[in-house]
Amino acid sequence: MIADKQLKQLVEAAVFAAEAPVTLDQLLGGVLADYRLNRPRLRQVLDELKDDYRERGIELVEVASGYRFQTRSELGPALVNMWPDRAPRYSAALFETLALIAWRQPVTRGEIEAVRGVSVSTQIMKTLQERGWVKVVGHKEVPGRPALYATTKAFLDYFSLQSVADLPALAQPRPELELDLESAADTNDTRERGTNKEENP
Amino acid sequence: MIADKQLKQLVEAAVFAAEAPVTLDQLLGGVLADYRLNRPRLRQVLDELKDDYRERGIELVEVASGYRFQTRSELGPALVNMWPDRAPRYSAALFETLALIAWRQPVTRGEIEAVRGVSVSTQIMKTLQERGWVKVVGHKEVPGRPALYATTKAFLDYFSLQSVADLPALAQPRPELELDLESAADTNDTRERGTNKEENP
Amino acid sequence: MVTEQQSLPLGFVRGEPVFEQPEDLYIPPEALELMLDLFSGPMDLLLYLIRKQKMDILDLPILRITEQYMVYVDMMREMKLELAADYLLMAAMLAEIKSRMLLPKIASDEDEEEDPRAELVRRLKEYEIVRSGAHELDMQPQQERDYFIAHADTDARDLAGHAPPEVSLEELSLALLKVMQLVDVQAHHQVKREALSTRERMSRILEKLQTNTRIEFSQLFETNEGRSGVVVSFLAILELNKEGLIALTQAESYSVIYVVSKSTAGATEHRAEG
Repeated sequence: MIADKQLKQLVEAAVFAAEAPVTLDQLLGGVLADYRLNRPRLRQVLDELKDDYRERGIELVEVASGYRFQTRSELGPALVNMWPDRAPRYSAALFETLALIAWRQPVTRGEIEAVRGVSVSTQIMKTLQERGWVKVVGHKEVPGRPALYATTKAFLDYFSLQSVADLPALAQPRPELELDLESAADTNDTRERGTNKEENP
Repeated sequence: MIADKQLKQLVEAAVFAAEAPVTLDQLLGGVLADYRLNRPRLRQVLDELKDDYRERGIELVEVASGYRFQTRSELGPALVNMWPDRAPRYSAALFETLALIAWRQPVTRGEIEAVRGVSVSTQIMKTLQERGWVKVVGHKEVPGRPALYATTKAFLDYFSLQSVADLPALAQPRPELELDLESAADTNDTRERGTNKEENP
Repeated sequence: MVTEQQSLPLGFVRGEPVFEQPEDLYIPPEALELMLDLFSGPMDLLLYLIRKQKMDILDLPILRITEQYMVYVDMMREMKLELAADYLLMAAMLAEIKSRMLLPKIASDEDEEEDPRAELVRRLKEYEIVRSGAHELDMQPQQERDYFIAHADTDARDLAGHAPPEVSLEELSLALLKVMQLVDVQAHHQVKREALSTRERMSRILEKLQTNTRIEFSQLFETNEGRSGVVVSFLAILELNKEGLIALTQAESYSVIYVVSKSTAGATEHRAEG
């Protein structure tokens, strides 16, 4: 058994921490896996949470793909000022992750990390999903059931590709490009990364 | 003038919607730009918010780069259970390198290697920089002009710290030993003695 | 604080008496590889040995520590494990200190000769502090281990008309080229266009199985795609089956074949079975 208060805290934290809306099943199988909880009970908890946030700046809503917190719509016009006009840029890490997903899909985060040799930040995965270029298409049946990522139709549309198969043809190294890459590899080795700063994606 | 309730909602929504921790200045110059509000007043609002979330699954915390909401740390294990593939995996070698950079910054790769007795792998430096935890802040004026590494605000944010001074003071060498730890002693001075932890893991 | 237990030596290794044959030195070969990962370097290994043998770091029994260190290094070399040169460098340093310790002291009027161990002891102490620093860091709350960032979605950004970064196809192609080279170092993978179509089709099939956990085999083919499309779908199904992401079921011979998801999040009934 789990105390009501603790249960509510867990569900609340899980919805806030999720990268995308969460379903009842995800909650029951994930954060609540250790407790015997039925769906009506969980719904009740979510209803209570909805109620708790009734007067706050954010609200708990149920959308097509599950539950999520979002800012109260009346606040929209005021929140607009949060994002000053600046053209952000994506990091090399984000591009490499995207390229790997396109090439090796359906692929887990661990598999991406194995190839790149560095851990993939959650922010990158979140950005790619927010842009609608990448989505979870399932879970691998291995311990931990890691998510399987794949590219989407929106990804192909954005880059005007018919299929992912069009990519490698483009990626054939042109002679002058090969040189560029070599020198890039050299500077990598001497850790001259000052110019190649990793901003947040 | 803005009603207290609306003000609190706006600040709350802004902190939740921001991609990174937000500073007082960002709030004052962004979402609150239309209202004449001073810093003490804003601090008061943030304190009230902190209070509102005292019993909830998430909490409002201040880290190096500003305020953010995060899940209560007692809930960590249950949440990790929900996203096992998001759990970070870092090697002892990476943590040693990071610790050296944090406590001895700015420091060159050669200096790190001298202490650790192993060459620092390029992959470790790459990971540290990709995570945005470490960056090159200059070059040492010795032959080869090696890069000087330092930790970033993102590093502090990740470890829920407000400043490097919040890091526990490292164990001091025993008095009978005259060690060349001048640089360490310097940084130690800025730290609180009280936080001195047991000498060894 | 030297806690050396004097007892009969168990034997002699390279002329040095071995008092206790430390059982932790007998390590099954498969564990050795693990061990290399366990130690972050030669300093770490040295410290471990010192701890294990309860040696005094300030009055380091250099002969014993050198012996023990060499046992490890030799084992690793015998197993032909890829041993970082740093380990051998440390071995050389230990051997040098050992030989200097063995040299008879030459009486001299000059300042007292420095203990050959001093530099090593200094480095060990310094490293020990760094290691405890690493431990302290690890004890700090860590994102996605101890806490998660609490986010709320917002429609305000759309109102702001804040466009996400523009990305060129060239940038993506370059990134792909880079990861292809990365993989090329690890294994010689021939990236064929057909293979890529298959990977992509695999994703689409998994996607379909998310809404419908059981789909008739034939429904996964779109005839209007022509021959090559059918082949791609077929290969994708075989590959998914091989990777254990789907299962093919059939009640009896010649009956309808179903493709069943083994991987979708929504497949709760399936989870319940397993």
